[in-house]
Amino acid sequence: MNSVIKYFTSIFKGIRSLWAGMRVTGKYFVSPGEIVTEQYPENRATLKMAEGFKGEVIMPHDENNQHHCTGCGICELNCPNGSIEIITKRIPNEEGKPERVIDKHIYHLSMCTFCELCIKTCPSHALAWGQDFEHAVYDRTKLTKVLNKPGSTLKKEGALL
Amino acid sequence: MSEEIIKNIIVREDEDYIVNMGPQHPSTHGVLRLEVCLHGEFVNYLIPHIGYIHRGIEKMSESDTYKQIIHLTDRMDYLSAHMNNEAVCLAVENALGIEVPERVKYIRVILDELTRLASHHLWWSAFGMDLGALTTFFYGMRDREKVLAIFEESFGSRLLHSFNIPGGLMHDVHPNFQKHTMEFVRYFRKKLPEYKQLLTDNIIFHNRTKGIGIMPCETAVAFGVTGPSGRGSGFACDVRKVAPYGVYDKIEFKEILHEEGDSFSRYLVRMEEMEESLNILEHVVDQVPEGDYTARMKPIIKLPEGEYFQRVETARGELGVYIVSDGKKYPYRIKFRSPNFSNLFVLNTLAKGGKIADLVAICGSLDLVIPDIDR
Amino acid sequence: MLLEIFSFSTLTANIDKSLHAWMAPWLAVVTELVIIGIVFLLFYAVLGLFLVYLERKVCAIIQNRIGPNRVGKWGLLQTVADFIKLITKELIPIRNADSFLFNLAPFIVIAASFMAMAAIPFAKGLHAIDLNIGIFYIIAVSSLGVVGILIAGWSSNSKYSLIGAMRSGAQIVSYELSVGLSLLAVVVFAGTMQLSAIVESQANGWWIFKGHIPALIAFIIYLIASTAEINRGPFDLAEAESELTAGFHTEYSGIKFAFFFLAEYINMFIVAAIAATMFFGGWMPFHIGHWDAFNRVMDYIPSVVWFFGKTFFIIYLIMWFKWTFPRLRIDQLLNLEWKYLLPLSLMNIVIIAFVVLMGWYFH
Amino acid sequence: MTLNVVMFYLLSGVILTFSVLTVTSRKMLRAAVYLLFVLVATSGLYFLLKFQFLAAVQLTLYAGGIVVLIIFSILLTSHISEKFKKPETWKLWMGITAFVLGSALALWTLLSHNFVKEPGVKEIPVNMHVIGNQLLGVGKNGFALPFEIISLLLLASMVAAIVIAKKEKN
Repeated sequence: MNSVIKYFTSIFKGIRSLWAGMRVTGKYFVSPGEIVTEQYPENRATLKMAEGFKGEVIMPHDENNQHHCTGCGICELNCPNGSIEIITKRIPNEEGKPERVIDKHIYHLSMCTFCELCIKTCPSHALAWGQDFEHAVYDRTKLTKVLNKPGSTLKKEGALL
Repeated sequence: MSEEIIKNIIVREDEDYIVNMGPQHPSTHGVLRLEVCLHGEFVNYLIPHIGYIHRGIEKMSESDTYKQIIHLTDRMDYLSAHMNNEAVCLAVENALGIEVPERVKYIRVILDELTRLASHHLWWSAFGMDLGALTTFFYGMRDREKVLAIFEESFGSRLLHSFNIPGGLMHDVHPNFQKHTMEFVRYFRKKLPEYKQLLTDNIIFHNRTKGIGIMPCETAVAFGVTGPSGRGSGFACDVRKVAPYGVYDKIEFKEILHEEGDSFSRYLVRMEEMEESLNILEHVVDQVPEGDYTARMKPIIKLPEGEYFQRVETARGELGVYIVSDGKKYPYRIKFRSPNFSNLFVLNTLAKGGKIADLVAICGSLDLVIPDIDR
Repeated sequence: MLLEIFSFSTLTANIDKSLHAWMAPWLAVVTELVIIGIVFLLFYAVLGLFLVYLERKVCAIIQNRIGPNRVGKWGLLQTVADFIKLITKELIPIRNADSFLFNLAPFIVIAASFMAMAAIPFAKGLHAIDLNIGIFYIIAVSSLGVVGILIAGWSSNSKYSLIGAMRSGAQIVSYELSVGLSLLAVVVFAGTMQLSAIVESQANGWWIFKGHIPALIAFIIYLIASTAEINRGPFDLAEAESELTAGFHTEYSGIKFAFFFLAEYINMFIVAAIAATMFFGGWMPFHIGHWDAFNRVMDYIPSVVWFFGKTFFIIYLIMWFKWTFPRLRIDQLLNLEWKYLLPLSLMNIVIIAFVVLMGWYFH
Repeated sequence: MTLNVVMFYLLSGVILTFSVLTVTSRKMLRAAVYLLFVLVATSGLYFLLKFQFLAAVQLTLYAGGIVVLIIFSILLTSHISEKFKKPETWKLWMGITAFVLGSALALWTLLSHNFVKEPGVKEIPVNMHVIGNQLLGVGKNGFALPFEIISLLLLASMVAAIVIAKKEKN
């Protein structure tokens, strides 16, 4: 007799536990307001990445097309993957002496692991995080970027950007 | 004693019915290959074949500075990225004898627990999916998203946020960090009962996990199974308790232990750990002191000659970092004792004699992250 | 009384008459057969596509997602796009597979579901063949589908497929008993196996209400057992993706895979349609005893709406199961059948026989 | 020629073709599938005769039950690469002799029988009450005794199967 009671109670317990689970899913079925999906390309206008989002490394330029990069090469040294290459050139300054300035700050986005060491260690705070995250391209050479804009010059003094 | 437990001789025969689970298989959660010998539905033996995503992190670390190692340790157990980083940071800090600011210690603890929660969310999702309850996956991911949003706001990335650096943090956390963490704690306290109704109390789930893959405490000790998997067998191995680091010695929290050692008790340990993490978070969030986010460090860190070891509790168990330094700016040798490596090799002992479906349940309950095995 | 305005029998009779008017009798019969075949094929395809869409939407909402929403309004054309993709995909030949059986298997599965579909009464007067052993016929032909699954698993020459097929065989052979016994409950109540007669017998109330507790038990057992019989979650062991990747159809691709996929969904419809017909009165509107005014109001809703409404309600139940529960293990699956469902349904049959004998049901 | 006659010849053709294929196929599972076709076509013949109950029984028992079991046991025991060996010559000749003798006997019986031409096939409605009463009846046309004997036989064979399976394990 005992085992018979046990048999039937086990059935009812089982059904009750199953019903508890079905209540959870059923609740979500009747409340479509809980939907959390983000419809990505459509919500581009409203999609705002968090400030400091690590999209890519950029070099901020001001309105006079000037940046802070002195071409010291510390970021290149600190990068663990070799995704930064600094090419410098020597041009004469006002006094006529040749001075080393940045020619090309090459950044290989394809190799970057977003560790933030270049930005962190830059003594003149010339680098920053860009918010752009749509990096997909058809040709991988397009992922190699030159961070300083053509014709840009070094901003000698002034507040940080 | 333990040698006897570990010893398992596998005799391969020609007529064995071998099924290769993996390297691409839904239930191995990554590129792990299990060579499973079946007898009907039963598993005779299984041999794990690892190394499909070996990236040589230990070797690469030998040519990286201590700051640069951080971005590699992120990628070992990517679900406990923060704890992995912390292990290296603590090792370096202890070697240099640096005292990090209190604020850093507290924030590290908060991040530890948030990462643990995110990791357990993913484990819960995937475990349910392994057992065929596909909806759990989306509920777990939904809640994990909230943690990742907190990460993204403060560190700029969601998964691999190389945020710890030797000496402190990369930069200060977002002003809303504490507020959003508390919001998440309140939110998740409401969702946790649903987890219980949906899976924990489910009769089918009980049948699938109770008494499956029983790992006695001796086996856990012999194989070095740590973390929630070990604590499910009653092996008190929580590094946060055994060898506290950060401010864990100042916080009151329970070490979750279950004695049964089956898949269900491993499951329960993780579920209760989630609750305990919420308790810790509630306790700690308001106590974060103001102050500096990093100690003063030299630009180039050189460890004095010697050997250094530091262990931390990741979401999956005990991670040990062993650094040999010859006084240069690169480590001479660095070795990681990764929890998943030990946790994987108990699989044959547990799954032997069970069914294929049990193998999947056991594999899920051990919560393996394959990149951590291969490193 | 049922209103005649919604009956399909006048329409079919008119078509029959006009065909016979300008054709030889045998040609008329052949033409009718062709028309019925085309109608069924179209229905089959549209239904299959719609059910796949429905499943994806239902599970999406349960899982806090939106589901398909890109192709067409609300993603309605998503499954059409999927279908086009599937028929243009390469059919991968498997080395060392028994190609004859490998290619035959999807057709057996789909033919079985086709044959079962033929005997379902969709609405008043919309009934392809009204066999006087209707329900028995459906059980008989739907049991043929398992042959397709078995030979699909064996002929693929893949270990995952073979294990999936063996599981499926054990599962279907054992759950057929419970399905049969729970349907027998209604047969005992109605005293006939003819589907049209069973539907008519529910004109004053559906069996699930008239037969109260025993009918409810039979319905629950039928729901569980038939879910297992069509290999759906939580009984989808034959294709348990976390264990066997895709079970018996691991090696299939393109349109052959689509056949299995389609047959699975059509089987779900058939199972739900049978449940609706047997327990919920099929196309019979909701009637209560002798409340004639109420019954007349109910009659204004067309019978097709009633039939599909009930069927989709049961389909929703089956989907709700699938997206809530974890999967059973093979031995637990057999335990459930042999230790729980079968004894319970046997007991239930005895109780029902007693209830019918004593007249303790509403009639 | 009415449609029924066309259907009859079609089904008979299917039965004959697949019967031959069943015994000549050298792959075991293929033979089983051919057998399935034969059985399904046979039930088609019953449907043609409007013996619907019998047809459904044929489908359930033979096609759905027995063939599934046969296929199931083939799945468990044989591998896809296995093939039957070609029969030896003397066996082949013995088989052919048996076939000729058997079909001669069947033909002789058929031809010597005096068939009565019926005007048409009437559908016999299946009455559930009659079926139920007959299955459990003990009087004339009652099936209670055969039913019980068959179940005993099945029980015996089941026990035997279990014993055989147990032995192999030890």
